[in-house]
Amino acid sequence: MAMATSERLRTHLCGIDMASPVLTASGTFGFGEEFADFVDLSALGGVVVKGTTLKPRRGNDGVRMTETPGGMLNCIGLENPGVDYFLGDILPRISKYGMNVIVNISGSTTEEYGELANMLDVDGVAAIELNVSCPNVKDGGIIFGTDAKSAAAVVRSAKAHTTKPVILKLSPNVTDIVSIAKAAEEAGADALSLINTLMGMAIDIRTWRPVLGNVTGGLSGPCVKPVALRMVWQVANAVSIPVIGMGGIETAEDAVEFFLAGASAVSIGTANFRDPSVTMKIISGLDEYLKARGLSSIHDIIGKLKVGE
Amino acid sequence: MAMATSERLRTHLCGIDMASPVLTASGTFGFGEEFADFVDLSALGGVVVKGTTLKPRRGNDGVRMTETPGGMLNCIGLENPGVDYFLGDILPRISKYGMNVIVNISGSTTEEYGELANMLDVDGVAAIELNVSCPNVKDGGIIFGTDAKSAAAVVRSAKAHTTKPVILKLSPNVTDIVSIAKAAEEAGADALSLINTLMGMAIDIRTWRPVLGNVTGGLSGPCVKPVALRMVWQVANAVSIPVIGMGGIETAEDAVEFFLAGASAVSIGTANFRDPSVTMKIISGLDEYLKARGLSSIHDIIGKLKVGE
Amino acid sequence: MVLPENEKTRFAIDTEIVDNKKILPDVFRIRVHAPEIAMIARPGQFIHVRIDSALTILRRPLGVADVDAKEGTVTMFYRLIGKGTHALALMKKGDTVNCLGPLGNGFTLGDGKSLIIGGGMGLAPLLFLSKALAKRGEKADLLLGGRNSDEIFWQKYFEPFVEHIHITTDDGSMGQKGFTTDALPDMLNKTHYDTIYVCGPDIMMRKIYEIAKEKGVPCQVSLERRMACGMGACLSCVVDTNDGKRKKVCTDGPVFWAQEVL
Amino acid sequence: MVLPENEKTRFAIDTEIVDNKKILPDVFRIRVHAPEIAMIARPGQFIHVRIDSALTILRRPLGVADVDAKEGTVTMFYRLIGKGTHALALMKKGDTVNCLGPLGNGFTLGDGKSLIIGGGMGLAPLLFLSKALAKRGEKADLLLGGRNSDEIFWQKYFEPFVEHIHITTDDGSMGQKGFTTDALPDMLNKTHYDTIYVCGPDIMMRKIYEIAKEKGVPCQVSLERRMACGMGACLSCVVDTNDGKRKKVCTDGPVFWAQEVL
Ligand SMILES: Cc1cc2nc3c(=O)[nH]c(=O)nc-3n(C[C@H](O)[C@H](O)[C@H](O)COP(=O)(O)OP(=O)(O)OC[C@H]3O[C@@H](n4cnc5c(N)ncnc54)[C@H](O)[C@@H]3O)c2cc1C
Ligand SMILES: Cc1cc2nc3c(=O)[nH]c(=O)nc-3n(C[C@H](O)[C@H](O)[C@H](O)COP(=O)(O)OP(=O)(O)OC[C@H]3O[C@@H](n4cnc5c(N)ncnc54)[C@H](O)[C@@H]3O)c2cc1C
Ligand SMILES: Cc1cc2nc3c(=O)[nH]c(=O)nc-3n(C[C@H](O)[C@H](O)[C@H](O)COP(=O)(O)O)c2cc1C
Ligand SMILES: Cc1cc2nc3c(=O)[nH]c(=O)nc-3n(C[C@H](O)[C@H](O)[C@H](O)COP(=O)(O)O)c2cc1C
Ligand code: FES
Ligand code: FES
Repeated sequence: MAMATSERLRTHLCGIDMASPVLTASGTFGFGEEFADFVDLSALGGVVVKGTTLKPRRGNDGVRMTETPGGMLNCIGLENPGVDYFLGDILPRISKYGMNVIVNISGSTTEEYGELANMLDVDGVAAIELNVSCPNVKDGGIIFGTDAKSAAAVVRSAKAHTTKPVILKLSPNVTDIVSIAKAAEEAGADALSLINTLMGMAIDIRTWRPVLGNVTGGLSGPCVKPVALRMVWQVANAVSIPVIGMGGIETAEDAVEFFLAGASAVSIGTANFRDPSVTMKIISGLDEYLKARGLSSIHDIIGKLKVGE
Repeated sequence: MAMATSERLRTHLCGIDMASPVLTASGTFGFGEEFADFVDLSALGGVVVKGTTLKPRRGNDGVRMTETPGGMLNCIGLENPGVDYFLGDILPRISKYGMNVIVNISGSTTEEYGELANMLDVDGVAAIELNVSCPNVKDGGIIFGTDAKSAAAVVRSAKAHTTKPVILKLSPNVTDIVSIAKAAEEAGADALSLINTLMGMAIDIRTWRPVLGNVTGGLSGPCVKPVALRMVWQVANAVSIPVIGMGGIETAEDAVEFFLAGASAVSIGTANFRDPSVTMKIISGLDEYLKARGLSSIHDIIGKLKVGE
Repeated sequence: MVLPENEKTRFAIDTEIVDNKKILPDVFRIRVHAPEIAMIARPGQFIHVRIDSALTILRRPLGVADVDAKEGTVTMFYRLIGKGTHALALMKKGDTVNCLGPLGNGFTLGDGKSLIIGGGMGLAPLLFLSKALAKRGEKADLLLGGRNSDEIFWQKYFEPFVEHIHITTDDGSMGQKGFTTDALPDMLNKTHYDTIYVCGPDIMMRKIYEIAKEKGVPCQVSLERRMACGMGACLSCVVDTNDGKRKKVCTDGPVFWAQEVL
Repeated sequence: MVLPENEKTRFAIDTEIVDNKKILPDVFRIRVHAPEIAMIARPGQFIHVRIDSALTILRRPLGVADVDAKEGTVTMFYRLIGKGTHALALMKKGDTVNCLGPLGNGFTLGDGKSLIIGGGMGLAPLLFLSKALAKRGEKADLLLGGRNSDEIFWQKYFEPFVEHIHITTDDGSMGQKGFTTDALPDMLNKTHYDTIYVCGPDIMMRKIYEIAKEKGVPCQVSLERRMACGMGACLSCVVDTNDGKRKKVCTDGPVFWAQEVL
């Protein structure tokens, strides 16, 4: 399905030329190729690929996913083939789709983020997203994501080792997301993305055991949208680098809320499972929203929320 | 509607004799009397009345409530007639229902919590719940709820001025709920209740304005259940005082999850709006759950979640 | 203390839909079998409807437009707005909706000659009111307004219960061109009314009240606010009163004397 | 790069329900009009069904039990489990469900004599398999197990496509008393099978495989895992392989050679 690209939606995000401000969220869209039957991948702003680590990872054992009211919990736990395999096999294979490939990375130490950023400083990678907020693995960075100083250190480490734009992905499981966002900006992050999943849990009342193999998991989907939107608004008001908003976006209308709150782009996660071509519908819906209001660019709505009076 | 009380469900919580371990959550059940057509109030473990302050409060202006996927946002903002009116008019009026009245209080200073706790140290009040987590008013305590030291100070202040059991209500909008819970226990809290609402937001894409008069509001309802359950489990594992679990409970099955996670009682909030007699259904459902498994007491399932092996 | 069944003033019951008819492209009339509610509902009260087929958490308030105590039915009218009302429109005869009600205080029925003024879906509760006033002995007059003739379908429902019907449309496609507020001064000059009852958009109610106040005619208004509980427990629905306080629209209202809240 | 329509191997389409019949108190058979899928689906593949009337976020995977390429229909059987399947059971002829598929790899159809073994809803994908094997020229034998005779309704569907049907029930109320695994050794002694195809509870598949391995009969199994995307993107559905790796049940499976995953 070839999408007509619209000038209204074309945008730049930390130097990356994007056909639209609609990306797909890490871990929900594979490497993009899985959705080629349903999506014109080049019409997306970018595909953020599954969390990648230095060594291959097996992820968590047991049940990895369960549905909840208005959402789902997952505890995949960063299963991935490792950065070498990504660079050697996957990246060459997916380059034909003409999409911006943004690589989501996780390290167990500050240095590992630098090492990964360095290895990914290659043609075909548009940007690097630092996952410091995976709630599903003990060494997957959640410690970095809940503390402003560690988050800044991870950003500096990545920035020092790559020429690519560096995006920090923020955890919502914090008291003060703004202080972490500001620390990341000061440390040189080119953009921020939020939110990662909220940490949650489900219990099987027949077996008296946790439903998920990892006991807890990350909550995503429409149910988290109000929390995500609030955080995007808080962060976008506090920093001057661009913000990629995500969390429960299912429709163009949802996306408009995030743009008004200050997001420069949005990312779509769980909604892809319900409707594999949902991103295409969001893109055309956004274009119609702008057209109907006589607006010539998505920038005309970014951060335009009116508060007060 | 007179409920047959069941010995299986009778319990004690920090000295309060409860016909069942099912309470109603502050702000969602008025003063109990509003539901007398639908609920046998004496069959409840207790009614936690609306957040009460020293002086009457008008609450927030503008729209105070909006529905979200699987939940709702509210920004009532602690509208209440003040503690004097509560003691002089409301408490005498509702005493005929034979229910445990737990008063949820909010102060703008540590001292105010003490003052309120002192004033409420009267017959007819079963316990005092400290709301240090209202996200909807600037001086309503959220500062106390997101910091372990301040939370402990509020608990100490209340404990010093009342002989009633003191329950601290925890905010979910924090990085580390366990540290706050532990600080409260150490400061002498008799029980903990959680969660209060998650801070969220909604935007009207026609007017480009926040839907809520207060811009942000508190998210409640089934959508928050996974987060609430995870926090109850974390806290119940870390403290030895009883935990009152709440957040999105709609059915007896939901409640069982909270008991297995370690809650000694549960509180029902938003679900009362959908079905005013939902608490009665939860009570009989719990009794059936226990009966079907040959269990003689709710205590047989509290904290019995099996993790590992 | 447990309330005996016969002291209950409100019920939450699964009701069967008797019919659910499209009246206009975006307006439906629904009748449900709810004998407990039909027996006691008063004009100005409302029903909090739970539409389980919509992915909704909260009920939706709809005014009681009529009751048939013998048949045990309650009639409501609704306009398609969002997901709740759209889902309700898909429901069919025989399907079940849970109705919580009757809620709210209702109109205070005065003696003498009444004028009923309504705009849009505000006419729904006024229909039940007109019937009650007629039963008391003196039929009211009705002033009803809409954007154009397409929107005006209420006459046939009101006709049996009111004396004169005066219609205004914004575009003049039916009745007098203009707003109800344009027609009102003349009507008040011609006829002496003891009470005015209004339900419609806030701005209309405000203007009606100003005119009525000038002429010294007491005025009751029925307000709309977003409601979660509908029973006075959650404080979602408050309105500022002129003495600087706040009241709950769901239990202190939805009907107020205009001077209290406008 | 954009995939041309004719290179697509999967579709997400709104399909009309042709019929949706109760077979047992808790088992339904549904047929949907999905020509694009019916044209290309292979035995062992599945459909990811979106049931919008349920308050669900995720689709529900159901095996393809039959297709009619001419009519453009796809048949599935489902057991009532939770809210998704219960909501599906309420849907009627003419209603719409969105079907994503065909997904998964499907069975590898071997030559020679086949034995098909199924338990519970595992029989659904095996039905389509039996038809395909029959079309290739050699009808398979079928060994089917259930708790009691009430659960066994599959014979009439399989009869046209298989040679022998052997039934076991846990309580002996129909066929041989015991499990399929009790009947299997004898069947393998009596007949030479080139391939065994199994779908059913994990524990049953594991035991079948052990017996088959001993006799040296290659064995394909169809696995079930919770699935979010169904398309290999989310890694919800992985299975441990015997070389210490993990594979995705939705795209690398759901059918595997038993030695790879058991
Ligand atoms: C006392 C009272 C009586 C009413 N009587 C009628 C009637 O007889 N006929 C009729 O057509 N409408 C009536 N309304 C308005 C009706 O309740 C709303 O149109 C309806 O709730 C919209 O629901 P929705 O799901 O279609 O819209 P959505 O936009 O999906 O609703 C989302 C949320 O907003 C709330 N909401 C949206 N619009 C309104 C509104 N105008 N008033 C209150 N809440 C709103 C809903 O309750 C819900 O919580 C009445 C409202 C009140 C308060
Ligand atoms: C490849 C594949 C093919 C299947 N084919 C069939 C079939 O032909 N007939 C049939 O009756 N069933 C089949 N199942 C099982 C079927 O998908 C589940 O019974 C169904 O998803 C339950 O949904 P629910 O909403 O009724 O239950 P719920 O309990 O509400 O489901 C909650 C969640 O658990 C998941 N879930 C629950 N049970 C299962 C299960 N056994 N397998 C996978 N996910 C589950 C659901 O997808 C959902 O995410 C198949 C499963 C898979 C993976
Ligand atoms: C199955 C699944 C796997 C995920 N894996 C990752 C991951 O590897 N790295 C990451 O940063 N976020 C991951 N996420 C989080 C999403 O990228 C996104 O931040 C979150 O789901 C909120 O968006 P949504 O509500 O639109 O799904 C994952 C989410 C899901 C549902
Ligand atoms: C309308 C509304 C008003 C509330 N007011 C208060 C309050 O005054 N004090 C308080 O501690 N919590 C208040 N809460 C929070 C609830 O007591 C409860 O903690 C929360 O809603 C989660 O439970 P639930 O999902 O069952 O509603 C309020 C919640 C709602 C929905
Ligand atoms: S709707 Fe809850 S108090 Fe009025
Ligand atoms: S279900 Fe998503 S990878 Fe298999």
